[in-house]
Amino acid sequence: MAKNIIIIGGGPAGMEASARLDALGYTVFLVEKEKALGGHLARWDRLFPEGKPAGPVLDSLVGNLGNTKVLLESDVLSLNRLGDSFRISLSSGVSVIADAVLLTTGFDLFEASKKEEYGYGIYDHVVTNADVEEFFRTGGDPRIDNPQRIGLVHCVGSRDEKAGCRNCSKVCCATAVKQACELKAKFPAATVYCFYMDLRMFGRGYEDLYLKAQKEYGIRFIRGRVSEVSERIDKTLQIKAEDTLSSTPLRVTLDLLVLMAGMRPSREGTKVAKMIHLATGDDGFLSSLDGFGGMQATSIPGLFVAGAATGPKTLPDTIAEARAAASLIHEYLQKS
Amino acid sequence: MTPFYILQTDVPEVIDRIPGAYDHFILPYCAGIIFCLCWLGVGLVRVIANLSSSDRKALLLSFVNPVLIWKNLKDIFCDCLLHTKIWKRKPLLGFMHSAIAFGWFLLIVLGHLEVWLFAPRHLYLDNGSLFYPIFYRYFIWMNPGHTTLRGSLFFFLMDLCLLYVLAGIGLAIFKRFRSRLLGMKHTTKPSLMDRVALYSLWGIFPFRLLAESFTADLAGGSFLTLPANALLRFLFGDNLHFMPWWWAYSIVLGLFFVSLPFSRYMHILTEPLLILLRNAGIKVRHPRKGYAEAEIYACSSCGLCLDACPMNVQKKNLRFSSVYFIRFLRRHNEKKVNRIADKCLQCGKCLALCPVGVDSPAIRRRQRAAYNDRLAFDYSALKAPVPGGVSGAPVAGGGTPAPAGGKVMYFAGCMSHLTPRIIKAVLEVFRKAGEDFVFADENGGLCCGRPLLLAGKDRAAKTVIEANRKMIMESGCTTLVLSCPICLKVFKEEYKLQGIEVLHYTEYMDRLVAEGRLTLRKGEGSFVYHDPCELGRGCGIYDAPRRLVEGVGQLCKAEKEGDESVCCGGSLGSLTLSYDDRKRITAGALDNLLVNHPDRIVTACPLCLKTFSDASSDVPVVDIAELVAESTARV
Amino acid sequence: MIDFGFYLTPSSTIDLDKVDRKAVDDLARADSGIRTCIACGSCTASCTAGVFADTSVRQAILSVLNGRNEKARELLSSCMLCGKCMMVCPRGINTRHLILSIQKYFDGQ
Amino acid sequence: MIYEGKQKIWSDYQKEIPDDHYYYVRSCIRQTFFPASEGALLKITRGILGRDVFENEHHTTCGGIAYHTDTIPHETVMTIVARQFALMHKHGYENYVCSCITSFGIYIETLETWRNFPELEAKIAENLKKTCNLEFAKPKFVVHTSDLIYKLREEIASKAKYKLVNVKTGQPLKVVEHIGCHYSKMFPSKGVGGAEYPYVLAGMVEAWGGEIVDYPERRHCCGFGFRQYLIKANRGYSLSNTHKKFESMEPYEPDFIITNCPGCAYFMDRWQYVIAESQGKTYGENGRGIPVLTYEEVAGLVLGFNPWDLGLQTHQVYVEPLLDKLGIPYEPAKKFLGAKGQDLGCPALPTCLKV
Repeated sequence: MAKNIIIIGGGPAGMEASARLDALGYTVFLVEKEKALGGHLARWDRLFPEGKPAGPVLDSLVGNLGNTKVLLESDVLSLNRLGDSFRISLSSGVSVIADAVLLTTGFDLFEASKKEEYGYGIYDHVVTNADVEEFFRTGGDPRIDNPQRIGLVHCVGSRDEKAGCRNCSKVCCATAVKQACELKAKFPAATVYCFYMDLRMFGRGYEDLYLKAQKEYGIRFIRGRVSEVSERIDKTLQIKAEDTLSSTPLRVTLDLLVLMAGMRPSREGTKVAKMIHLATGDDGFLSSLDGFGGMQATSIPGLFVAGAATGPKTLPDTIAEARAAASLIHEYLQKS
Repeated sequence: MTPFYILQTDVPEVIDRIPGAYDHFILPYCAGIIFCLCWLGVGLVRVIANLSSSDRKALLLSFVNPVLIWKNLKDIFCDCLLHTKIWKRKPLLGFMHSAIAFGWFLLIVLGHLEVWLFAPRHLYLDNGSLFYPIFYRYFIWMNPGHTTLRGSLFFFLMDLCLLYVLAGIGLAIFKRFRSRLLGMKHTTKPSLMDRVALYSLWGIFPFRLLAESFTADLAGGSFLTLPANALLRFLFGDNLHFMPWWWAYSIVLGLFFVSLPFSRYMHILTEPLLILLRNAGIKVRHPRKGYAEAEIYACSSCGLCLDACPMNVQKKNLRFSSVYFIRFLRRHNEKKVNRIADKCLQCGKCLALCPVGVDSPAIRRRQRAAYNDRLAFDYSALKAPVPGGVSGAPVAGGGTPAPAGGKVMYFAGCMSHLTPRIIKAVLEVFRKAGEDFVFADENGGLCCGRPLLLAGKDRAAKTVIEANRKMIMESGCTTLVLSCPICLKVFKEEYKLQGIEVLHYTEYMDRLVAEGRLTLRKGEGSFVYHDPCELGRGCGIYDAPRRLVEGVGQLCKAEKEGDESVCCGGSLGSLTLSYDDRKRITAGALDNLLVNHPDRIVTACPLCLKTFSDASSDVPVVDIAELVAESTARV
Repeated sequence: MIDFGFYLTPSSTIDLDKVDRKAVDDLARADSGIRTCIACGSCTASCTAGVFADTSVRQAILSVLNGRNEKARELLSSCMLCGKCMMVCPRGINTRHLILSIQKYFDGQ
Repeated sequence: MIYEGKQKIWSDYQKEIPDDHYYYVRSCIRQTFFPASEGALLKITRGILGRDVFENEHHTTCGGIAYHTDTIPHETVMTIVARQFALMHKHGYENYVCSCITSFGIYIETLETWRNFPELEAKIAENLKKTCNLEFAKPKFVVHTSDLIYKLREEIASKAKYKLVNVKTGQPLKVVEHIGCHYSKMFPSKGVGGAEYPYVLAGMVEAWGGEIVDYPERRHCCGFGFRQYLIKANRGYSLSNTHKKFESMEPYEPDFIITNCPGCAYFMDRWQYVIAESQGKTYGENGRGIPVLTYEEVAGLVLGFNPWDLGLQTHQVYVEPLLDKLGIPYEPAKKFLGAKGQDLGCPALPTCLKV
């Protein structure tokens, strides 16, 4: 008899793991709280570094699900261990007994309004990275009204103890540079500034993206964190930062400010972890067994983790982890 | 049938058929040659007028200096007529050029000689001296039965010369379509006037052959024209209409002379002037006027510099070659001139290969200076001692204490400080040879000024040079050893270090070996030696480094070396060449060095060393100093 | 007017609104290095003239971007074009050309 | 500006302010420059609204100015603070209200220091015992007087005779609020509305019918900055800060400025005179400057107090145009009369700043 596996979180990690495990002949239940699969990927327009459209990536993830039983609009009401198996009950009334559970609960975007000095939700022309993706996806956002001076602030809610996150969110630099180029392409006459603390363009092709942004798009990179944003009488934004390269305070007026909201532990993940008594780290992300060989395993036998649930990750990292988790679960179920 | 020749008799050989010495067909030629001569006269006055008064004086003096007179004659004969420079590099091309130039020259000389001998009164202006010798065979008839041996000799010589020229023309036509076979990868694209002149030139001698062949039975001929005449008679019968051919000959001549000043063939007439100016020691001072103008018109647009230019690894860079630079200078295309001037690496290879000796790199520097020398600079800091200079150690700079001590001073230069391996090796050799020396810029020094000169910032360079010069002169040294050829070039040419011998360290080490102060251990490795531009073509130092390399291992050849060595691409000469373009030049230069699969590449310039080291992944790159240091034992 | 013995102090703040964008664009066309600098400081560290005077390509580029053109000119006025910065630049910027371009652009301004 | 966004932040930064029974301490600067404001506070809270606000003559300066100018050490300041609290405790109070923002900052900072470093608290208690022989105590609540007025703003509004409305146009007056830096910038949770968008003064203005204008340099310091002003060599910086704020608010054409900090009220008022006389630049309508009022002065005006009893004649920028807008009657002839009705004489008039 095929063994049951529950995967909580229908983002890229959950879908990729489902597809792999389904292909191995397991009965996979993919639990998603939203109306559709995809997680943040479904709300994204293009992906760094090449600017590949997110849609086809999502479509292929969904297309590979096979016989996976997808349970949408399902909040996890309880998750507990019964001997060697797990029992989950969902808000939709469904309960499942499974032999293994994979948590792919992902991340929440940092709530940009918490950085009060940037005035997200208060000033008319302050948006987030997610808003920009939405703008490109749907083509409309009254806040993005033919801006001629655009600023992007890196590290909003990342590397910021006061915002509750000391860590780097890993993807924001590349996203910011990508969006800077996209905005410049959309509004060719615009002047675009990126305010960064350190540019962490670590991945393959990222530095090329950076060079392209400088050379072809003329993006001005300013090393210095935006410290204060205020709205002027004409609804434009007055930005204050320090140009730390010249150790001089700097001021600029902008028509649009984009905040690169970082990755925070997902509320759902934290909730589910509490139910099953899985520890979280100081940073709030789920704890895996260790950071090397035991990346996908947890302290609880049969409970696995993959993707941004254990900390900020890029999409390729997430998919790789999902595959790794699938293979680990298969090994676990073969032994038991 | 008239006999071929007879012994001289009292009867004139030649019948002055048209004593008035005029026919309408000469008009095109006369118009052309008069226009051309006027144009030349004006041009000559312009060139001379634009020389500085000291240059003019030097020119005048050169005309009374027997050594220079001899040199002028020799150079003009070898360069302008025989084209010995081209012969040396590309014999077939050399033959082509000498055939046309020397052959035509002989035709003119012999033609005039013929007139002098047989119709001397026509050597006077009022009797058609302008055209008579050219169309001699039209104006005279042979007195049948009275041809002398002397006359026949001239017929023979004239036909021989004509054949010589025609062979050259044939090659030229062949080259236009198949230049690679004559050893040229690239040729210039001719302009419209070039084409007019070129096709006229191609036409002149075939038409001359035809015209003279048509009249050969009447006016005489030899092995070429007489059989041709017979052939024509065979083809067309007795009724030969020769007038159209003389018209055609005159027209192409006229066309040639009219188009000449506007075409590349102007070099034929300008090159002698350039030789006179150059031999008088005149240097280029302005990018367009005076000496430069002579150079511009002396350029034959032959395109040998196209193949020479290291930038030509990319076809798009062909347009930055010297030939186009000169062409746009001639056309006063300021925008293109500036772009091309700034792009050049200043490697000097185009000058080394130029058959005319047009110093295009120097003109480019003048062009750069035309704007850049105005740019403001502020070296006031050089006057003050270096703040906190490293523990009072000597630092090269105006106003700072000059290093005292040894008679030998070592000046590493900026670039050597980026390649500490060179400095380390040079110092090691110094120590092994037991030399008492002082290291001038151990704790940092001034730039030598050469990069500023290359950029056209002459005033700024002068200031830097003065500061360095002061430091060196006050040091009391007698020998200055440099590890950077860029420095070497400017120290030798601009510093005027009276009483101080300026040496590159390869010369210095070569001397140490010769004096027995150093012994080299010969090892197994094979090395290819890269001639740095500034060392080889710049300072003419080719042998000393090779002797050193041969002392430590086996020296193998590069595809091109010596004065044809290919720039490494790192040159400070270019102001605008991008890093990507430079990388390709470097790759091309490496290919050139590696044809014989050496174990290591050896060079003698920090810039070449760094450039090649960054690009060469398989073959290690070393500096000669390192080689010497590792193969030397103290004597 | 009364002299109180103290005065409004000029602001040291860089006002990007007042930067001459045309100058930056023109210079970027002349040499893209003005945009591609990553402020690593290699040029300044290796500078020959830097031993004697305040010379820095990195700071000059930054000064132009920040509209401090006079400062850019000053920072380059002691340059000897020796080319060390060009050799060490990790972005492959033709620093000598960039220096000359900046000097030319602001020449006489 | 999205008002709902601000409301959300305001709702996040709610501060508990007791309704009654306060031990009250005064402000050094206000006693000197705006004594009537402190009088008005007591008149409103005690007299009109019937609150118990106790004051006793033994309290002293909090030591803040000396502390911020680096003339006394932290420990000394904390002992002074402990003494103030001990006096409160001695008189049976546990709610502490101070009139000065610098003091408020000092109190909050001291309490936070003690919370984080209990050993320091023990040491200060010992100091207090040794020096003053008083029993160490900490207040249950520390509030600023502007917090108290904010708490009572609706009661004041219900008793108001005037609204912050231009009687000629019927439009609400445009009010710029200026919050003292030490009110919430150091400890955002200790101020009503937090640090970025404080609500304490905005709430009063809204309750009394005015309209708040937000301008880019709203957060910027008034320019006092302790050492910036107190040392003459630095005074240009102080002036420049104020200048920057006025340049930024000028396009909004505010009718007046309300502030909750003694130094701010003073400097934003007086530096307008200095800027006008040294630079020739004036702000406000017809070159008459922008009046700067304390929140008690505004409350007093709204409640129908006589402007001269509120001490508005001590302002550098003349308030008459504002009173006209508000429709508040005043007797120009009585402006410069002393407490006993004697004529104090009109001060010399500025040349650039119009009156």
